[in-house]
Amino acid sequence: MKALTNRSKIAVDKEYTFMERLYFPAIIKGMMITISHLLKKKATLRYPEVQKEFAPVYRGKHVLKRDEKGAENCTACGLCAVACPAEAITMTAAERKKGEEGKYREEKYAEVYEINMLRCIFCGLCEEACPKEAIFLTDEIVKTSYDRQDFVYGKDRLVEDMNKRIDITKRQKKY
Amino acid sequence: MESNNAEHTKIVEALNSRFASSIKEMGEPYGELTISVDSSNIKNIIAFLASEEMGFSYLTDLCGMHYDTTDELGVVYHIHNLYTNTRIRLKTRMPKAKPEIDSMVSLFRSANWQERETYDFYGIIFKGHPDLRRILNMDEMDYFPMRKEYALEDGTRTDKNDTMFGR
Amino acid sequence: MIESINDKISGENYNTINLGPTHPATHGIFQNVLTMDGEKIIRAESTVGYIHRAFEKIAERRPYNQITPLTDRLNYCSAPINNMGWEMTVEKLLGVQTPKRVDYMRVIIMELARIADHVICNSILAVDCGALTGFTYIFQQREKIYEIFEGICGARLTTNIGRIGGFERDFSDKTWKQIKDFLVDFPKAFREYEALVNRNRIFMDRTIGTGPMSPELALNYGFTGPNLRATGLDYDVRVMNPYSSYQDFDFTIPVGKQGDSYDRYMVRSAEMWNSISIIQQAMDKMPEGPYHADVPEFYLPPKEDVYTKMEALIYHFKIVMGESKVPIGEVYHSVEGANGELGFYLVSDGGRTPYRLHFRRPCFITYQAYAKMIEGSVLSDAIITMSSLNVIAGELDA
Amino acid sequence: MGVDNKVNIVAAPEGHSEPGFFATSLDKAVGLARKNSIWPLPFATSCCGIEFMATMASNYDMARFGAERLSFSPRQADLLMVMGTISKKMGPVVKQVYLQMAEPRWVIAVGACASSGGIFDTYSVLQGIDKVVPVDVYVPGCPPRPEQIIDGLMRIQDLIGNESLRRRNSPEYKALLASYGIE
Amino acid sequence: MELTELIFKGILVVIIFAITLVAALYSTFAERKISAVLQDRIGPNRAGPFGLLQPLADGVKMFMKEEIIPTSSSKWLFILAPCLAMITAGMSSAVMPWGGNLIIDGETYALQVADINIGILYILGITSVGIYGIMIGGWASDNKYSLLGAIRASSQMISYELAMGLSVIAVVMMTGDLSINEIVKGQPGGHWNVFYQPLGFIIFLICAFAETNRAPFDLPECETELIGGYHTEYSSMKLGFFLFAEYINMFVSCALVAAVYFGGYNMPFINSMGWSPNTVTIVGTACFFLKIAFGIFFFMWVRWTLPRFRYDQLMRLGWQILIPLSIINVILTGLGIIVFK
Repeated sequence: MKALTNRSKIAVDKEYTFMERLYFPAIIKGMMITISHLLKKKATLRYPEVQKEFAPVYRGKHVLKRDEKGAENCTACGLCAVACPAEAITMTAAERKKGEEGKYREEKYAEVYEINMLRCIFCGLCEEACPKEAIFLTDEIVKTSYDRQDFVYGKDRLVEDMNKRIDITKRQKKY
Repeated sequence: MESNNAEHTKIVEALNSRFASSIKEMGEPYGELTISVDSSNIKNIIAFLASEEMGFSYLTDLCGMHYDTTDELGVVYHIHNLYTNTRIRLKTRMPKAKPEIDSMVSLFRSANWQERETYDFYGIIFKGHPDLRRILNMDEMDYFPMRKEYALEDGTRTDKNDTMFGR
Repeated sequence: MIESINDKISGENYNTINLGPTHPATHGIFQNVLTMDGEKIIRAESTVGYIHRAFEKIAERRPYNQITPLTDRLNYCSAPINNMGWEMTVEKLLGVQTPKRVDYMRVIIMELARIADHVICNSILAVDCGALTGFTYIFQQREKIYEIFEGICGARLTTNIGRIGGFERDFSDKTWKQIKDFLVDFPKAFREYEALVNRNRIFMDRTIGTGPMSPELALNYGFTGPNLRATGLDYDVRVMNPYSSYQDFDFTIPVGKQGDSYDRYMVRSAEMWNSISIIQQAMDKMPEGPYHADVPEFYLPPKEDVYTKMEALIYHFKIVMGESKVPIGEVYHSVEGANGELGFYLVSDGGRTPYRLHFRRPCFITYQAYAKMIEGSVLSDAIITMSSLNVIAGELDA
Repeated sequence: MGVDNKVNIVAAPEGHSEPGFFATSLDKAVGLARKNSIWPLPFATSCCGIEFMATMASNYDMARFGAERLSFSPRQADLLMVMGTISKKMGPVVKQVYLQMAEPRWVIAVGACASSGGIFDTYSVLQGIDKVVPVDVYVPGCPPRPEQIIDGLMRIQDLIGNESLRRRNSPEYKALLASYGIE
Repeated sequence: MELTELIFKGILVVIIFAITLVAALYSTFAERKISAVLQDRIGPNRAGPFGLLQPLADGVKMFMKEEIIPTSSSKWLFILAPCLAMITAGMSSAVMPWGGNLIIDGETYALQVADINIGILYILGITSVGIYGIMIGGWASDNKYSLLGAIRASSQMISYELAMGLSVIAVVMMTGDLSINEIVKGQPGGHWNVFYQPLGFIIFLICAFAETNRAPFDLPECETELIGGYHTEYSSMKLGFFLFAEYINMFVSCALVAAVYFGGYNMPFINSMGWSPNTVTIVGTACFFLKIAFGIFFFMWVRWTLPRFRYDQLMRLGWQILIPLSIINVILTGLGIIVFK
């Protein structure tokens, strides 16, 4: 057929040269290549003894952030749930009572906040949707488990521990 | 229809001279020549376009549609002339009660599975198709899932609180 | 017992054999019922749909920005191309002009994705021929592409990279360095791989002449991409309908001669070299500028503004809730996916979700020729042909 | 070699040791052998299959756990790794493959789709393979990183190592299989 | 035969059998490790130090696995097949001369179980019986893939047996004896047959690959095409026997190549070191095993480098290239013998 453009270039050569006909030159060449890898440094990462450092923007397990005083940022606006393509997030909102100012930053808070980690596709849209800097994905991976029920992460596993704060400033940087 | 594209003008003229009665609407949204035609004459029109004279020898895409406002089904064809690099979109509509249209398999072999897929999704019968069966879904399925009235979810999902998403 | 194995077709004793759906060489899951005369295939029939996931139906129920993660899972070997194809489709519908820098960044990502995809196809072709070692060499390079993606968007395979209007963030210095390193490392490893496989007579004997295709027939069957180019016809969406500033780059279109497995393999090889050169050109010419277009209706405002400015907060809510205004209309946009022309036919009725979104999946259209291609050949050839067509199940069944 | 020394070699099973003599319960020894010789059957249907390839390739090397010999024949496999979406059309095939496997057999659901259906809550997708076969370990992620797949494999190893030889004959196990309609 | 010799032979049989088994066992481990290092990986390293207990783990696991005999199979043949494969594989090492003579208390003991004067024919014969194991196994499974594997295996075996026999004939012509021990003795010091019979050696080596069903000739199993070929339906230790037989065959093939072409237990300068005869014998045996080990490494090296042939290409290679070449080799050898002797 007529060519469509003038940029085409034939990329194959199917004619065997005499040496190629003999099988052996190519075989010996190939074997030399493989044997040269015998002493090369192995590429293997010895997980779990050695852990690779993930990119700072890696989308792994979620965290519900607290502010500097330890109050939860989440106000249960539900944007993350709406933004979730897998519909993995559910929450119940509650009104903050008097005396709980140290626990919750805004007047509303999430009484129940659950992410179904088996449903989650780690797309990061919830993080983008959050207007309150509450939910972030971290560079931790979600652990495997034996039971399907184990994967519904409630607030006990999502809210960050004040003693082990997770640094998310790198995620927010837009370079 | 006025067009700045000389190729489009030529095609429109050629079609108008032959199939004036079958053409319902023409337009150029986003620079793509779009022609709505009568579904009963679609095979002749495409055969004419695919002939050597017009050179639209390539069926890029064939897909079904469900217009739920008028309760009509439709088939949309994208055909392509590779040498002039022109694309045409041909749209047809047919009543949902009698969704029948001619098959394109004799012109383009690539239409075979695409028509089966369209049948699978929308229940459009392609007359003259050699092997019109479901392709993606199970044979036992008794409805055409892409029609607007059918739900997306299968209802067996147990780990989701639907009230969150307003369903 | 022999009687139970054979069944009679038109008076002759032929075997039927099920190639798939869990056969090791079918990678994804395709079933082919083969009628065999000894090792020779008399007739083949393909069954697909084993991972039909109803993409098009989901797309009718999701707002525009939530469809990007969906496209990841079409051709998962080269997810970024799908992501960007979709974003460009929406941009076309919205009439958004992206800055040059975004175009160039997209070109880099898409060409990296193309390399990642072709690496899988070519190395798996060798694996199916029985040579496993080359696969491990070249896969180490693929791992580097993953790292680059991870640094940009945070995921390895299903990237959800880019947003409508541009990128979610600019490339970091580390990413630039990774890409530069990749451009140095990959050619070395790839040359080694090619030395191991390309001119090995056993490999050539296996692939030359298997599953040949003429350009006329290929067009009739709807081939695009490397599979069409292997037959000798130089159709490439990047050249015919340039998108994302592909017209700025200088590259050739590698074509084959007979459209057999070796042609497909070599065309993919040559395309990888082309991709390397395109990435290099894009790096050299990279313009300065913003990393996203100015589309407040679709591109999320920066977080600081959301906290402080009312207008930004409103846009933020509108985008997340999917309430942004979308024009009514229909648009078809196609990109050169790793396996061929990946098209998006989008019909909008102005609502928060697409009224209809149809994916033109090259694998689906190409694969229907497979049964015809293997008829008359032997079982081994059928497997090589399948590998060299690079049919991705996710894209096939949608 | 610095890293080499850090490798966690499997500890010898608890037992009774005297010079030239080491006694341990059969359960433990067999468990130890089984867990270090897992032959997986990769049932890779989509994206997770590509990450599985990455796990098998040089950078993550699942061979370290003695699990690199893929056996595509279900008769020879110990571990069914279901990776990727399983549609309703595919469901019976998964079950048949499971039935063809020889005891003891384990199943690991890799990725969101196989575990729960993931993003594809649609009419055509099975909402988790635990609807057709019993699953031992779930690996979250879409797709999971190779680290997570290895993690899942190590969980399976723990499970195998602690399993009693008679578990497969126990009424509980039979009841579990019966709940899936498997005799 | 005297009683002491009988006891000695008995011990030797046990030792040889044990060595063969251990060698085969550790070949599986070597295969995994060598493939790993050639592919920039580490390979098994969890089971025992450096993963050395990996083969044991595999063995125990296979022993404890459920036995499945498909209902549609012919039960007895299904069970017979792996036994046959294993027995014939084990038998072939009987005529191999593992070393020279040991002199204990003035008595001379040959490190060979049976020095039968048609040793070469015996090995060729036994290996061709071994193929029945594969054929029967493939047929009895009542699985189409297995059947295809069995057919491939048998026709492959027939075509390569011929070329193999012809290439050995050239060596036999030079030695004038069919006994393997005589052939080994005919290559003292560095006068290995490989230098006199390079063409015959290459043909023999290629045929050895084909006979043992190793890549690039592993068509009967051929994972990507036939799943497991003849052993697709086999589980537990019956599969273990098949795999084991394959590795024993490889070990024996390497031993045969080493004995016929690389001088067996002969090494250059070994006799000029002034060692006692017993030391020479022991060092010679060690050398023989070193040669075998290298042979096994070579088999694996090739396997992890090359793609495999297609069935018809394999046949063409066998009938159209190797057999004519081996006939030419016989003629050349005959001419050489006439001219030089």
